[in-house]
Amino acid sequence: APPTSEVNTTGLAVTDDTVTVGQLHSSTGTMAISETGSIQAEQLAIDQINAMGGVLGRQIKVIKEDGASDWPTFAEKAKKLLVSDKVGTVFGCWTSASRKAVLPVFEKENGMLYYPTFYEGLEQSKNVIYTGQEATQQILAGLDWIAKEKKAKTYYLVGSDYIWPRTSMKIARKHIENVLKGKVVGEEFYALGTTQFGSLINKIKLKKPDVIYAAVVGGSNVSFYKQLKAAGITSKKQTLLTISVTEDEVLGIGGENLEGFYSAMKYFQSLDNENNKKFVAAFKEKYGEDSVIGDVTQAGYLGPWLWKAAVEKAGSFDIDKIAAASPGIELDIAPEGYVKIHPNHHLWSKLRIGQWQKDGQAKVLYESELIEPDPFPKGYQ
Amino acid sequence: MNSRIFRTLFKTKAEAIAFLSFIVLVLIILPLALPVFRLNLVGKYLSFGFVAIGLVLLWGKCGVLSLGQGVFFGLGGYCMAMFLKLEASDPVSTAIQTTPGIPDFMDWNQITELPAFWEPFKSLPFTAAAVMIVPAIIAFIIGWALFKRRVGGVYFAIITQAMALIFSLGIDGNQGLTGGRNGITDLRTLWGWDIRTESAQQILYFVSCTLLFVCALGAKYITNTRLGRVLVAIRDREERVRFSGYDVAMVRTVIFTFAAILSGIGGAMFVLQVGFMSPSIVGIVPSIEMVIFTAVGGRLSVLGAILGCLIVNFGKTTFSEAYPDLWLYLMGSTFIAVVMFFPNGLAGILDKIPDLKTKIGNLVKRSSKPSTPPTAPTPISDEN
Amino acid sequence: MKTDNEDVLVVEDLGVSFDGFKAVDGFNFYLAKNHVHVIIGPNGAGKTTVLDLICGKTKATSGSVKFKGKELRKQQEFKIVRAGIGRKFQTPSTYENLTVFENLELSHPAGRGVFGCLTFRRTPEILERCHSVARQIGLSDKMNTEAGILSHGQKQWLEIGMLLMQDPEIIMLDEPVAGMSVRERAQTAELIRSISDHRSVIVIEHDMEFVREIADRVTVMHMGKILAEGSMDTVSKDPKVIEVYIGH
Amino acid sequence: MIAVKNLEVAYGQSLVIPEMNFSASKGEILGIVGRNGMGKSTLFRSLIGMIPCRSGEISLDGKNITKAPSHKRVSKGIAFVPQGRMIFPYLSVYENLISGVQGRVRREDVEEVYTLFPVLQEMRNRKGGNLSGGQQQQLAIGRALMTKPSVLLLDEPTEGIQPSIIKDISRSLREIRDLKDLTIVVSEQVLSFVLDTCDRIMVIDKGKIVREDDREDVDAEKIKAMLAV
Amino acid sequence: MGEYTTEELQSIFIMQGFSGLSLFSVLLLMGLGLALIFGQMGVINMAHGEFMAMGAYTVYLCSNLTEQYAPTFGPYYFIVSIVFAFFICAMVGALVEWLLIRHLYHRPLDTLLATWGLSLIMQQGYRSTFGAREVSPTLPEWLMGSYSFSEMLDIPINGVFVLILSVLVTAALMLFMYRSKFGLRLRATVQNRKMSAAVGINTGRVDRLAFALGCGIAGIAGAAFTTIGSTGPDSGSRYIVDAFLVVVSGGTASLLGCLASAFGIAQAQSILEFFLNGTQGKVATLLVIVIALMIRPQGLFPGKVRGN
Ligand SMILES: Nc1ncnc2c1ncn2[C@@H]1O[C@H](COP(=O)(O)OP(=O)(O)OP(=O)(O)O)[C@@H](O)[C@H]1O
Ligand SMILES: Nc1ncnc2c1ncn2[C@@H]1O[C@H](COP(=O)(O)OP(=O)(O)OP(=O)(O)O)[C@@H](O)[C@H]1O
Ligand SMILES: NC(N)=O
Ligand SMILES: [Mg+2]
Ligand SMILES: [Mg+2]
Repeated sequence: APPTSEVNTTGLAVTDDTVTVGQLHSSTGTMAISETGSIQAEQLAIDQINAMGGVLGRQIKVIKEDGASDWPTFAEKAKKLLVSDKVGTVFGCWTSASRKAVLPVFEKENGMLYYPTFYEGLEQSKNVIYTGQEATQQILAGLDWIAKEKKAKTYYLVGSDYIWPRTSMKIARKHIENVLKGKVVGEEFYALGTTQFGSLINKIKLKKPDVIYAAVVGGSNVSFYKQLKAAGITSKKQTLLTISVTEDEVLGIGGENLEGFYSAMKYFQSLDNENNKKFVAAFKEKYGEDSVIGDVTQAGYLGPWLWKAAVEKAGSFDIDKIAAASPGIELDIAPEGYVKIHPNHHLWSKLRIGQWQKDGQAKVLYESELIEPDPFPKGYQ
Repeated sequence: MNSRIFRTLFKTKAEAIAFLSFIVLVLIILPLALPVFRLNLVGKYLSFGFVAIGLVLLWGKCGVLSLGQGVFFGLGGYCMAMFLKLEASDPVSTAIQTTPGIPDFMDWNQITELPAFWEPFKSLPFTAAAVMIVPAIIAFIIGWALFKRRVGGVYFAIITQAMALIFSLGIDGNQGLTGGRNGITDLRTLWGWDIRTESAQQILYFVSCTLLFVCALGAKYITNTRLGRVLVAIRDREERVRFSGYDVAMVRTVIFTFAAILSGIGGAMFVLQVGFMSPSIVGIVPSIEMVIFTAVGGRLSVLGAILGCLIVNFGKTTFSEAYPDLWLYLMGSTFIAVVMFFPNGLAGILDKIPDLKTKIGNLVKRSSKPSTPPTAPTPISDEN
Repeated sequence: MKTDNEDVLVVEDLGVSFDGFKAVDGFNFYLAKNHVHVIIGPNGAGKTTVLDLICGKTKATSGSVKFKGKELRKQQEFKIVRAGIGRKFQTPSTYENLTVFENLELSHPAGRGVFGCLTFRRTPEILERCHSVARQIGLSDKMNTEAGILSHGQKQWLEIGMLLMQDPEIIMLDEPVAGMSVRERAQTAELIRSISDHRSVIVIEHDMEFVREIADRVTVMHMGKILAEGSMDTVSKDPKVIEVYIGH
Repeated sequence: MIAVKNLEVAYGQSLVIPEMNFSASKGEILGIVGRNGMGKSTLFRSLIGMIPCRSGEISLDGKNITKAPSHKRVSKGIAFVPQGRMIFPYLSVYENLISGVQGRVRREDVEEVYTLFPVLQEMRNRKGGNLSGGQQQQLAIGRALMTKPSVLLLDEPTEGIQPSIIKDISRSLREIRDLKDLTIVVSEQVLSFVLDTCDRIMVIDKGKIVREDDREDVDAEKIKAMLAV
Repeated sequence: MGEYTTEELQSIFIMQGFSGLSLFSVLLLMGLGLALIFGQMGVINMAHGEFMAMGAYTVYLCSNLTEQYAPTFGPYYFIVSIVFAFFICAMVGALVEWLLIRHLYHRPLDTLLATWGLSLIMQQGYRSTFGAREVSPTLPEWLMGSYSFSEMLDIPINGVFVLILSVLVTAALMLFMYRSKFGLRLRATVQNRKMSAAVGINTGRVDRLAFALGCGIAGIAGAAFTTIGSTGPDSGSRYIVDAFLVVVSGGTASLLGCLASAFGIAQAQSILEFFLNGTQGKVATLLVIVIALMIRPQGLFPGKVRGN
């Protein structure tokens, strides 16, 4: 292994045989539901890397911090990881709000964050690698598919009330109206944590949209789908495309309540390729046969591998060098198939449409070409 | 110090010593002992102390439990954040936006012009005033409306809780104007002075703590004047106070307003030290947490309540660092233990010391008959 | 027996009903200056309710309450108090967590506004007042005792003391000697006589001996209305009063 | 019958009853008089178990009940009318009456109380808290009688009651005693009531019994003098 | 609304009415346990939501056990598990009362702090036991469907189920509170604990039973809500604010108030949500409640008596 003085010129927590990294997710609070998958996947990747000999001959040590679903806590813990633990990189965050809270810290202290969630875009930072998809990568191809396959003309947009659903819906509306020449017949946002959707469902019934386009997140998801089903809105009668349901959410909703609806994601657990089979097997071995893997979980898994690749390409743990080395890095072992880091620090990725089955898995019906990430899409703002 | 004022502030010598030691701890020992990053955290914890002081007066002394103090903390914080955000959003650094010169989140929400209510927050003096006046006005209106109608007890608590919910939903629902759930982030400078640097954080720490002590002394002063006694009287027997000729609604409203002003200042200090503002610090849960801090520290004691903020948050940080999976058990048990064993919060431990002393004394003397009850100190008089 | 002089409090046609039940009905009452006016009557006659109506605790449904010519009926309680009417409740009502001294001091009328409270000073005069009132009510040695742990009778006294501190023009006492022992009764009677030198007092009592000792004038209430009125001697011989109230 | 031996009661540090011994036998009405703050109510509260006694023994019909909780004492036959009435303000008059009854409520028992205090029947559906002071006092006595006690403790039962009813109460207490062979312990300020009602009178001062007379030998003037010091 | 046919409007009218009704039943069920524990006993139970979650997890466990050991019983296990939920939550409630709450009756405000601590512990307990993720009990098919009257008009069966359940529980609780000896003793106990003991009430037992009952009802609510909501460590905390609002707006003194306020809030919310959008609807509902409380400070059904 190269000497520490060479690979670490900025005083990070790197010794001759270890490198310390941080992991910053919510393991308590409302977001723990979603972030648990990322925590597990990142840990799995790190274990695998360590088993392969580590990074630049150094074993990875993890300091795990709990953001507790509270943005100021995220900022506090981020600062702690960077300032007092001097970690080499951080894998973390789920919600955009938590990312917005830590971003200034990462920029100020010059740290590196691997962020795994699909998000609204409108951001690009030297200090963040976005391993999930930005909005256009998730929305446009999906809408194209549904318009073509289902001959959909009218859409009803529903989301939780915060920036990601709102931005996503904004982009979706522009695409529907300007490109697909369809019509948005309703757009509604409900506060996070809402459990009652009776009135919304009635409104949808009244408008009879061809497609319900949904971005409801968190615990509200469960209520939303259970109540849809109870109101007789099932896939037999109604097309529904969501950008916020992964295998993780299905665990709570119950496959039978979602059967036949579509999700637009870049990854599904059921993807049929060698990388994914290995990944799923390893994941289940570590976390049990019952565990499931969603889109964000997979994106979380990419983080440590992408970081390893960047460190090795740069030959150094220094943040600036990793940041510079990252664009162009490709990953052949990615469960989603193949990924590559774009100069704007987002990943090239495919968009897939999955149809949910009773057993909680999705059947992949469509797969796009690799889509270039475009966090500041012209014409959609 | 003028001895009369001194005696109004501190009833006993022990109290004065405790207060002084706390000042020494916060202003001298901690800054020397802690790295700036940790000191900054302490500063953040102590910004909740402003709220706690208000709660001591409002809840501990006057018996009015507000579960909506986060609203005022938030109002102060948002006022400050708006100023800082405008300063961070100069046309140069926001050049890539569709509309340069407005805060980034407005741009994301297709707002093309700075909303009118943001305009005045370009001025620091206005902002500084607004930090106190905005919470004050809102508290006064709500307080007057409620207290006038004799809404009290749990009704007041739940109405203020609903208020906290309304406020945080309002922020969420008006993302273009408020930054929504993300809050107002990436605050950088105050009149060109970079508040993110270590030296700035140190200075802000001292400013914030000094302000806190000033407010604490102010609160102590109030509790030891007649107003303080009226508060306790209202808590015990509201009706009687009314029939002693006091305007109970007014007294409560004023205290509620005062507590709101303190919370507003706390919010502003929080923003300056943490560097962003978000609805997650102003909703129901944080409002309850602020009550919890106060209760743990001791809702009857100004110093205790501040200490409560410090200790609970410090515990939260260290427990969660050391036992990421168990820390909630520890926090939960701590709260329960405090309730069970220290009815007056941690400050109650201090009260118990004389008790213990006499107990030990009795043991030593082996006297079977109990001593006469300890005589209370004679009331401070102004005769001399 | 004092001679009649001007009326400080004029209550006319006062009435209130609770869910249809007329607790006080067409009640007229004239309180003369510096008089001790006792209201007696069977349990539930409406005596306490009359005091509630005068001091604004209960809002009257009809009638008027005039204090020195000023209408009080729609006033807020604390304004009625500030106008000069003080009241003691039937069950003793003191500030349990404050000491006897603080209870008294709080009742002093100086600085009752919020800012008055902040700038309030314990001047030597005020202290002297507290101590002299404490002597009057026999609690001098309990000045630093919390009111909550006083005995029943001591609380009664304390509440009277708080009224004295207020220095009102009209004092209304609801069963002041209930629960008081023989000596305290005598002292209270004495106290009431002496304070009525320069103020008017309304007393509600069931202790006939006590009433006889203090009353300048007695009003007997029954079922919300006046049954009889006059001196104690006339009233106590009234067969209606004996029938419904005193007993045979 | 109820007996107290070497009873010592204190509130925290302040010892209110330093030592007390007495007993009241079956069918006896024992009056306790004493000035304000001398510990009468404290004695009653410790007899019913509202406050623990520091040492000594309380026994009922020879059985030691010193450590028994209040409700056990009630089921063993003690009933208590506290000073200040303490009726349940949000319960109706009827509900107040039957609140302590174990098992089925018997009509006759209720009727009996109603005959004693007719006003309660009139107001049986009104909330206790809305009654006048004297009505509440009657309710409190009625409530105690409903549990069919063998020992009845009354702490200043005539407080706030109109003269005619006081006379009635005095009469009824003696009647009930005769009828049911009840032990009654009553504290009072109104000396005439005590003299009319009680068989034996104790004077208590600073928590100690300083004088004890059977009614026949009571010297009213002496007692008055003691109370007036 | 010219763009819709009369039939459509009619259907929507009915369905909107029903959705108000089912929201009413949800709010009512949510509030009942709290109405007992908070409204009657004065204990500010911040762990109410966690007891609801306990009920939900009970259903989940029952569902798993049924699938494993008695798959044929599948369609009916749900009813049985609601009963289980009641008893399990009641037992835990009794334990909590014995360990914690009974020491705090004389300082009710402190129950806020203690139960807050308790709720943290319970939430983390669920997380350690069942994982941080939501789980989903398999719900019987008959419960998750809808009666379809016409193309437009579907009435959700789970809504009907919750409605019936909440009516039953309310009726039972009302009978219990106002017609039984125990209810009387409870009401006496909460008004004056010492005096209640002195009239012969075993207040300790009454308190324990009442607290257990309140927790049990929370358990029933939680179990029933698995049909419309999520089951996760913090699922319960989503209900707590609404539950308190319902109890307080009704006036803490009476169950009838709880009923009325649940109805009022539900109707306000479902109407406002229909005409405004989601967040605005919620804000408007809250404002309506706050203003209503300002006008009637003691809630819809004040139980006030004259004080001294
Ligand atoms: N808020 C109320 N609701 C219903 N009834 C009430 C209310 N307030 C008073 N009453 C009734 O009005 C009547 C008069 O009560 P009040 O307290 O004035 O009597 P009082 O003359 O003071 O009797 P006492 O001598 O026993 O104190 C009583 O019958 C009482 O029950
Ligand atoms: N809760 C308490 N804590 C401490 N001291 C108390 C408490 N209650 C009463 N005391 C004190 O105990 C003494 C006896 O009180 P108690 O109430 O027994 O007197 P009492 O004889 O019933 O008087 P009264 O005739 O006025 O009712 C009083 O000096 C009183 O101050
Ligand atoms: N980035 C999201 N989905 O919050
Ligand atoms: Mg009265
Ligand atoms: Mg007494």
